[in-house]
Amino acid sequence: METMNLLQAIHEGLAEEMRSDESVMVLGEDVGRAGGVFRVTQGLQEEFGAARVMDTPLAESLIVGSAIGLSVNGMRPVAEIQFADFIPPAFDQIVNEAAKFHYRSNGDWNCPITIRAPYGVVPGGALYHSQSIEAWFCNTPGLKVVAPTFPADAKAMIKSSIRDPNPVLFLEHKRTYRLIKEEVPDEDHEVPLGEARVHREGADITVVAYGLMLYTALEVAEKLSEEHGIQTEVVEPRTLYPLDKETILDSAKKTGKVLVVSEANLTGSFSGEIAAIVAHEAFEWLDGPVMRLGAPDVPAAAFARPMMDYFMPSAKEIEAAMLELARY
Amino acid sequence: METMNLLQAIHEGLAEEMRSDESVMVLGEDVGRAGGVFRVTQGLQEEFGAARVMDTPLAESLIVGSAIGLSVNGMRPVAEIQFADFIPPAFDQIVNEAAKFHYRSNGDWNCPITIRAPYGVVPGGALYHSQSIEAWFCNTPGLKVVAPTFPADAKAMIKSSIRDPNPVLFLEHKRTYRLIKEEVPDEDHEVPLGEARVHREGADITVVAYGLMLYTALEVAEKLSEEHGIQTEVVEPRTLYPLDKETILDSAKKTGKVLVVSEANLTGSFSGEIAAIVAHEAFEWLDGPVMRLGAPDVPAAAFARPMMDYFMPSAKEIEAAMLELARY
Amino acid sequence: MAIRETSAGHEALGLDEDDLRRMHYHMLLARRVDERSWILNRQGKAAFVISCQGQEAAQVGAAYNLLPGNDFLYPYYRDSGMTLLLGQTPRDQFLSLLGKKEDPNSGGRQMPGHYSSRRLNIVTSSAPVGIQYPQAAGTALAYRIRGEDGVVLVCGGEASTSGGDWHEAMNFAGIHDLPLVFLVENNVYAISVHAEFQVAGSIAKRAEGYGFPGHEVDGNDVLAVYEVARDAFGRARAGEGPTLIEAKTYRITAHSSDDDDRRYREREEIEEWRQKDPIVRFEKYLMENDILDESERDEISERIKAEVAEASKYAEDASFADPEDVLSGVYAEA
Amino acid sequence: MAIRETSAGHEALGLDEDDLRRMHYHMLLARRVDERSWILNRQGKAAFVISCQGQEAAQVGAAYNLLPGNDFLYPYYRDSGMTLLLGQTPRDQFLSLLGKKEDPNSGGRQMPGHYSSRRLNIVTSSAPVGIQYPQAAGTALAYRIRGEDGVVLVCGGEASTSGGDWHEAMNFAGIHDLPLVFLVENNVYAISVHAEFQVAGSIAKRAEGYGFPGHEVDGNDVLAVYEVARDAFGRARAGEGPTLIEAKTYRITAHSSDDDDRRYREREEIEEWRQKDPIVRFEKYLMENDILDESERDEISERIKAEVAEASKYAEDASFADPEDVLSGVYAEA
Ligand SMILES: Cc1ncc(C[n+]2csc(CCOP(=O)(O)OP(=O)(O)O)c2C)c(N)n1
Ligand SMILES: Cc1ncc(C[n+]2csc(CCOP(=O)(O)OP(=O)(O)O)c2C)c(N)n1
Ligand SMILES: [Mg+2]
Ligand SMILES: [Mg+2]
Repeated sequence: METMNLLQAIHEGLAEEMRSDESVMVLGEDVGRAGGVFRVTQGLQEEFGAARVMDTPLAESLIVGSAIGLSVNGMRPVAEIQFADFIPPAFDQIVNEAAKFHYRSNGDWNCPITIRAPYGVVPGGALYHSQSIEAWFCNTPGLKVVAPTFPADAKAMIKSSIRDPNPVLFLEHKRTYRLIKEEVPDEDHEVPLGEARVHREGADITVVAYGLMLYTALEVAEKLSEEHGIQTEVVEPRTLYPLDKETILDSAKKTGKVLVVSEANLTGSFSGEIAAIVAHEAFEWLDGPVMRLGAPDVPAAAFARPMMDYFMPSAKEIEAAMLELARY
Repeated sequence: METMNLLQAIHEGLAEEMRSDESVMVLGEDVGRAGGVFRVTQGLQEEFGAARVMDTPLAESLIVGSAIGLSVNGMRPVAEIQFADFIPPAFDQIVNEAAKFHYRSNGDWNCPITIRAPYGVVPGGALYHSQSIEAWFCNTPGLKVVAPTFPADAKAMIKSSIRDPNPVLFLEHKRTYRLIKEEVPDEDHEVPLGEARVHREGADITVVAYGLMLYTALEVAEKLSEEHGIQTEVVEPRTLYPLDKETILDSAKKTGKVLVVSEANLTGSFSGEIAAIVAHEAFEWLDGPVMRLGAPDVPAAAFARPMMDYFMPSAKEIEAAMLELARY
Repeated sequence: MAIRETSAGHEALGLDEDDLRRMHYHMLLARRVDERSWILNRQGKAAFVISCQGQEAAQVGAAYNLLPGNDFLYPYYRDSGMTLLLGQTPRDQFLSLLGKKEDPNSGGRQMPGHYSSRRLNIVTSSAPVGIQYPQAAGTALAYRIRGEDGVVLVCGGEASTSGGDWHEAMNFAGIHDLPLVFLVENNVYAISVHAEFQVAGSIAKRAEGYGFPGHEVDGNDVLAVYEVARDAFGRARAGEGPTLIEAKTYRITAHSSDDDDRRYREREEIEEWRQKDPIVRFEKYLMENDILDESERDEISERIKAEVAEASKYAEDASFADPEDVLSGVYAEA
Repeated sequence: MAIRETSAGHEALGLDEDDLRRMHYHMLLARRVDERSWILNRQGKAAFVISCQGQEAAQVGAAYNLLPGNDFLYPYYRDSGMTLLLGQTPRDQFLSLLGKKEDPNSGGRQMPGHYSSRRLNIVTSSAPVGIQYPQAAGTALAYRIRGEDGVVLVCGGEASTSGGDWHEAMNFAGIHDLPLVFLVENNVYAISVHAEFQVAGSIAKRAEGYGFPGHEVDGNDVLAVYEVARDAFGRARAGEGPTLIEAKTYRITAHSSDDDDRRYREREEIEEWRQKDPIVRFEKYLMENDILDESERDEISERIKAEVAEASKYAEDASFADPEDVLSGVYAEA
């Protein structure tokens, strides 16, 4: 077992899949020679050559569209979108094409592609290198959207994504790339898509979170346990779409109190879906409102640090919400 | 007062704005010579000329992008996307550009454009002429998303949209274009953006709906009143984003029971947001779960009529859900 | 740029009489299936028709170069001339037209004209115009990566070049010398919009800017199209890269059964183009070269008529998928 | 296609000595502001720098044709040579660099290089590469509709031509003969990706396929750029339509302060291009033509140095916007 951060774990998962399956390849802007702007693909071009680790033109529709076409002809491409904020030009190829390939052909064709996209606020990233874009893609049957947060999960899930016969959007929170290290199993440790993870058990309240907010939630949960004896169950969806409703509902029924936290602009974010499911299907068990916390409804994080910090849902806000809920 | 259907009402609203303001213009595919595939713009090119009613190339990013640029230089363009299913190529221009123009320039620039897009299931429309795409756009601060259903509202709201200094996505349900006629005030009847409408008062349950589903909900509400004495309050958001939370919450607090109906694929639809708001902010008043009804989570409506009909949320299902809620 | 026309008779092109008969048969078959589709529409049986009429020569001439099983086709919605040539049957077409369960393209899920056949290497297609081009480039790239000699043919109308996807694929194809043939069937209209408001300059000429050849060809001359496409496929198979072909033709019918073309074009214009009907023109060539005579022509016509009638009847009698089928097959199973 | 170089001395171009001095001053000013920005970055004061270095001639040469107030500019993130020429000050640039409240582009909301000035007709810009082209076409179209003689200049790097937006705008500009000048600053790299994997064929040549002229010009020769751009603006103002200019230049710095260019290019290559520095080259021209001498040059340099130092200090001392400001101004008020 090696100790790795998120970035290294994804790198390892990619490299292992490329070693064991010749049809796996990587394409995107700066993924080759430079090894990616975040260095996730560093070293891959040396090992696998320029054809299997291909620097593409700056054209996101082409990146995803050609990935679809590669998959049609026997390849298993992993397309990188340099920043999730730049995925819109590929929106059509993802939601209208990749996601519908199997269904529209009545099962004749598959579209086994993986699209990696770093998302989330990072200092200095500002309006166009910060966005949380999951809501754009979580109303699209046929597509899978995953967002693992911990290194071991990420390595296993990038492999599951590549092996999945369906298109998978693989979201990576930029600010968590190097945030923590953990032991990552060497061999084929499997985490199937579609399964949430309970990080921490607790009987008082449930927090559902992913990405950077998950780390914060886990810290606050620890603090609340120590300082107030409040036991928080923390659930990470890992796969956002299709969602593992059962795990979330089980926790909601157990605690009766649910807070959903994400970094996306609150209104219209995927948190709404999670909250709505709980409000409908766990209604009888609820002892308090289904609460949500997110970024304010402004375009995205600002460049200037003070404004950026103000924009982010803070540990303090999360703590206040958890306390409010626990005391409800 | 003239009696008009939805299509005529939107046409009238456009024509009146073009008459009273020279900077208002229309652009899109087939909007000129042919008057639009649904005939919303019929006759406008004859009246206002080919420059102000312009047939564009088949390029949605260009249509919206050039509308933005026109607005930069003094025009008030109304861009038509022929079918909402084909809006993805314009996604970037809408969410990353138009919506952020004002904010990112710290108020220096505005982007007063209107984007019309017919959405929703229509017989024969199949996967790519049927989609309900509102969830793609309701997590984008800076953008307004409106979806009026009744002719008088639509005429007033297309005018409000054009006059608004912000980008407005104006959704028109194709199947309601000719569904009903109503009297439409001649003069400047105003419906400001951002205000929901209560179509029917009732103390037992609340139904929130828009588009074709609103018509169905209103019919079922009538039926339930007659057959069971159940009084349904029917609320139409009219503007989806930013949402008139107050009107919805007032109704939720009054009835304690809320059903949200839309035609979109249920999971990840904007219904989740509405339900989440109610579940959080009206929790103390709730006497039953916040329920939702939508299309199943499959890509979109099918071409073959039996499959299409099966796909649509039916009056029967809506009735069953309303009864379940009323009896909760 | 000079429009290419047949430079030689069929022998010089390496086509024998059987080839010509196959071409003719499929052009006529496509036409008759289409005509029958409009009748079904008028009878209220077919909700939607979108036609190949007028474009059969461009379609059959180009697709005749595909090696079945080795090459891939990304057709667009008018390309029934191609899909029939590759092995879809009139029955398949009518099953799709009527949205029946046995529709091989989509099981009744998609509109007619959204072809798919994994068996025949016809990649599933959809409605967003132009979206197929980057996909076709990817499919061609896979051949290049593996060092195989397959070719990809990708098709669209002239308006499909207006969107960004066409350009992104052209550029990518040029960078990597992809084995890709772009066929633009320029039929003058995009629904109501005339090509003069759709296309600046010349589509064919643009290829040069991407570093590979582009040709304008008379799209109503099946042998001329065959010839430029043959060269293009040859280049692609030899690893020399992509070619763009702009076939100048005309849409004889309205855009679709939902369209009323009286709003935007004159009857005379259509009449003029009817005079240049690619099938009539090819039959003339065949007759002049003693490959076909009136009676053979009638015999083929009768055969097709019967075939079409039988196929139509089969499809009319066929059943719809169960309504609940709409729920299945959203995700592929591992 | 032959690369255009200065065909004539400045007099033949209608430029007087003051013009040349203004050009030189702004090129040098842009360079010095940029150099200072890197220092602020190394001092940990500036989170992010993205440079104009090497491209000052292309920028100043092209933008010198803009009629302030009459024309619009859609710059890209390296175009500080343009925005300074139009009237933004070094102070403005540093305020933006450091994200301060007075940043005229965005009040500290956007990254540096995302220019905006309504007063100066510099349209607010963003990060998605290439997205400005359709907007610029729309702005040009408004002039056309109203029959006014304004021109729009839109700029991007060579990679900004790879996405669909560039093509859609080129096509639209060609169809409607829009008063639009496309300036592509081809600096060989897109972050790490060399132009050979970015651009098939030739960017400049593509214009022909859209029915309007395209020119390759030596982007390090300010007078050559001025000349082609002057012709392009002339065409546009005369209603003759758009022009595409591809200025061949080189990015002397790393892509940005976040980039380490050692991963993908040789030091020698950069050194070679440093020898072709557009500012040094222009100074040589000015000295050879007795418009500038060493001491004047030093004097200008000192003046700029002081100006830059003062501006930097001002910006360093300036305050940030209140954190809560992040919440305001999402929607424009009617
Ligand atoms: C992206 C997109 N926008 C709009 C449409 C609606 N539409 C369908 S076909 C068509 C015209 C296509 O014209 P062309 O490419 O020339 O092909 P033709 O129909 O003439 O063969 C339009 C606008 C669409 N299908 N996709
Ligand atoms: C749509 C989009 N994709 C990716 C990026 C990330 N990115 C920023 S600049 C850049 C390279 C641009 O190269 P070029 O257009 O040649 O301009 P240069 O930086 O060389 O001046 C990339 C890939 C982006 N900003 N926008
Ligand atoms: Mg056409
Ligand atoms: Mg560059």
